[in-house]
Amino acid sequence: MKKMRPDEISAIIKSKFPQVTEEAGTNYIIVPKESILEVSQYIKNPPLALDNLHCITGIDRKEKIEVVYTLYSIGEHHGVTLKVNLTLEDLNVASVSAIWKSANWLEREVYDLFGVIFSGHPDLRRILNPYDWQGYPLRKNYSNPDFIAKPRM
Amino acid sequence: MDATQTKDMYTEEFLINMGPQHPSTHGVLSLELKLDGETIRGCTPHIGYLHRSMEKIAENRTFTQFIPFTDRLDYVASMNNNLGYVMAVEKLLNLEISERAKYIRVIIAELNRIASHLIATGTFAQDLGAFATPLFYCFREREKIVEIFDQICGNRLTYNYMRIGGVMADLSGEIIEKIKEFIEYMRPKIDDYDELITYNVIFLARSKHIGVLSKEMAINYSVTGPNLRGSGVKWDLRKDEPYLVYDKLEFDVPVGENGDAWDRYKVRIEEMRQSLRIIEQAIESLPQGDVTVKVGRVHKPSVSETYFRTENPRGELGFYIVGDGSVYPYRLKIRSPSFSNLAVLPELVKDIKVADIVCVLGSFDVLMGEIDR
Amino acid sequence: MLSILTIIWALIVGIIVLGFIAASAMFLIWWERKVSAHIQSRYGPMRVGWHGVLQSVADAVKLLLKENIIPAEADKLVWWLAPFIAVVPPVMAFVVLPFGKNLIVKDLNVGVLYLMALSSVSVIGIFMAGWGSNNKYSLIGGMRSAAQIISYELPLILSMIIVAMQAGSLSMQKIVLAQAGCWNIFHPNLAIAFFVYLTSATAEINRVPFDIPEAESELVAGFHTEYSGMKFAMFFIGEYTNLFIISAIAATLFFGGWQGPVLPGVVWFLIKSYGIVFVLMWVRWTFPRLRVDQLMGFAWKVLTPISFFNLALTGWLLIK
Amino acid sequence: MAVIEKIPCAKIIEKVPGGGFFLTTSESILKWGKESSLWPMTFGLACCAIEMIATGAPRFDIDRFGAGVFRASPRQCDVMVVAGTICVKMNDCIRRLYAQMPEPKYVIAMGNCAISGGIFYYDTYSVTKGTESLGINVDVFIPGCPPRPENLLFGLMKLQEKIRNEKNAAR
Repeated sequence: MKKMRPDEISAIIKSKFPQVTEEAGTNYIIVPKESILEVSQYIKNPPLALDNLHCITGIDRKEKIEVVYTLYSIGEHHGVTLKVNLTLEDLNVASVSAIWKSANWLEREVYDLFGVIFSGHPDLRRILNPYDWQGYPLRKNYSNPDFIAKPRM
Repeated sequence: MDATQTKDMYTEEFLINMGPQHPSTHGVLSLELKLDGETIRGCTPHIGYLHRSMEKIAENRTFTQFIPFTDRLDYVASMNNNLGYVMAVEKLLNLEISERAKYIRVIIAELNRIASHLIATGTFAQDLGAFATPLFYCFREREKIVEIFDQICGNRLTYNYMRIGGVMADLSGEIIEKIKEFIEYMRPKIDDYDELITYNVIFLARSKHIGVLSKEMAINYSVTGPNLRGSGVKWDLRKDEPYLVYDKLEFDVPVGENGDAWDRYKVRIEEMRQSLRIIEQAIESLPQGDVTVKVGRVHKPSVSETYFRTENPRGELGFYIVGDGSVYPYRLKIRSPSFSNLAVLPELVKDIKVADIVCVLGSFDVLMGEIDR
Repeated sequence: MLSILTIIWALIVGIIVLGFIAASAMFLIWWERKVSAHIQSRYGPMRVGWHGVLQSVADAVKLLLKENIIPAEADKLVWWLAPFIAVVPPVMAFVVLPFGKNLIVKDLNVGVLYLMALSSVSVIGIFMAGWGSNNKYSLIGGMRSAAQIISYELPLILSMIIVAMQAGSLSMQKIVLAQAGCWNIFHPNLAIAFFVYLTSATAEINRVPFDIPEAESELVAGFHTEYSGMKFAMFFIGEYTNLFIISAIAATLFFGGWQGPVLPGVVWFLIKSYGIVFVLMWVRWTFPRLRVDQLMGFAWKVLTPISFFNLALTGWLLIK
Repeated sequence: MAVIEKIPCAKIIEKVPGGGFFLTTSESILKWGKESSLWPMTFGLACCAIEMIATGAPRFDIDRFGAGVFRASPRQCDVMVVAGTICVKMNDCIRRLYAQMPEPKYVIAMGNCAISGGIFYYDTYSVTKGTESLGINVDVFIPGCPPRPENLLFGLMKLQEKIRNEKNAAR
């Protein structure tokens, strides 16, 4: 089977879900946070068969937090990247851990480091930091008394 | 509490904490086990005891300054971590490196893969109770590789050898001779392991049909590397999405049949053989030329994002790098293979004996350094 | 007058035996470390004395100095008694070991039976240690040990009975003398009995591949997790004395005891015993460990039927 | 705890002619035992743990110095080799392990991370700045990231030296 290019994949997704957009200059697909579950459900199954949720990343863009889902297909050898933008006021997004089991720990990690709340997650606790940790360390405005910044040249 | 209760006697499950200091948790993993006698009824892993906040550090280091930190992620396969990181940065910078550097990277990465699999083999046998002997044999062989690395870059464990735009130093003729000697030395040793460990009756009894990970579950949990191949999925980034010069080299991708602990172990043993083949071919076709391309000390990528993954000994190591036009990465996410590999553990250890959880964990070959980052 | 002499004689014998036990245990610990080191292509202890012969002495001195921690939640009496109960039975077993023609503390006419009885006692010590420590790992270790030793008792005793049947006596000296012409190991049925004996005896003293009670990679240190200092050393001494005892019994029952040409009997006896000890060490540093259910299955499904069959075979051969 | 306190009736023996000689001899024997049998704890935190195993492995063989008996239970150890980065989540665990060890006990801080936080000193929110900041007294510091096995052996010898020169009141 011919390997699909990212733009072909995003074309398929866009034709199915009109609400998704493409980030300018890249092939990253921006999904509104309400429709992450149905998009996930669709792309997990053939024809796209993206059965491998490789990585979930949070990015603190100061005014918003991006959650990036990196997906690959073992059988079809192609991949796609989804993005969900969350405003700081409402950091809720549906959990995809029922669709891909690997999301369980990956989402816990994003919750731990960024404070994004994945609703519907079976066990949303901190994972890397102690359970009683305060704050979300990878936010850009995070501060901690023990934190010693390296002097920059 | 689901316990069997009669009128005067009752039994109850008890909790036992395995770790963070326990001889077979491979570092500082903590497992909370719910036991019914010897049988495990539930298992909750607690991680983060080695969380050094690498991703926060990365935001305050230049791209070159972060290379030493990648050494300390998966510290038994530092070269492969270096490789994954510098290749991700090169992809971000659209940098093409010289042909010789590519071959050298392949040779070094494969040597380190053997070193890493040796530790995996040794600790697995140790976990099954073959006290120290297989582990020390594996360390004896690993010492040869470490010696070569020591000669190349001056350190035994944290190499910092791969650089953005090439490698730190060229391989001299003497080192290439040493690597060739090592290949000759290593081949019969792997056969020795087959005799000592792989086909040992007790070893087979202990590891066959234990912790069976089905194909579907492996993919769904995003298990990668030898653990995925042990479940029978023929997926190896070096073959399926070749980087460097892997597409020019000939090697097989060993796969397991049942997805049990023994299969995962066996895949590693076979991969060592394949790695030796790769190194041999790479040395034969090593071209002449520079090992670094001229790049500045600081790198300023444009505002862009990239995700790049390489095949590490433990699975697929991915780096998600966001550049904001400055010399520091805006965000650097490390997708470590062991993290996803460990997540599947609670599924596999239900209703098996205490002794088997050690076996399953050992066969997954997780490393806390890259799980906690 | 006679009775005083007897008491003095008994004391001298006791001191000699105890001295031998201490020396033997220390030697075995050092030897095990050297054997394991050489198997693993290392040197092992090198710095104290010639090739580290004094290593066990140094360890003993150090363990004497160590603080003796009693866990707050421990069952104090049980916890205290356990190491003694673990160490006394192997010491008592020396009574019936025939070191030479006349070199035996007391040739009991029920020698074999006495040994069988003693081998069941040490499990109580281990189980007490596991229970008294009030530590979950220790408890699992103690439970495993109890289950294991009770299971392996049966094949062990059956294989010893076969020897007694062959010799027509339970006395250790008579068994040795019965092997004057041909060592027991050269009879096919007794050779089977020997392998059953050695396997079950290895399980009795908790050595690899049957070391599940202390299984380091699973239970940290098993039943002696909470023990420190001299109490821990006592378990160690008990373990290594046991190792010598089972080898010595094997040498007596199957390899003709102290009999052998040229050299004096005691030398032959020690050569044979330490030879078997070496084999056990070799096994220990080569094999992985069995799982608890496999271990029990092996005892009940393989060793016990073989022993019963062997028993019947021996009986048939004797009355034929 | 002074070694000499362990000898029964030390005060009386000292007064007997030749008793002083006896005491010093037995004290040096006890010290010899202590220094030649330092059992480390099986306790690896991070990268340095691999080098610690390598020190036990054939090429370097820490067992030559009598320190090759890696015990997993803290009750049976003499020396805690803190091999690796100490993270905040691990603090209590390390304190507890140290407390569980019986006296006399020693601590070797292996590697920069165990000394001061090392490479993870700056820009991190979850790394403890060294073993001493946990309130554990360290006997030997071995710098390096990670220290080579030879360094660990040297550190062990330094510890032996320290035990040899121990004044009675020191410990």
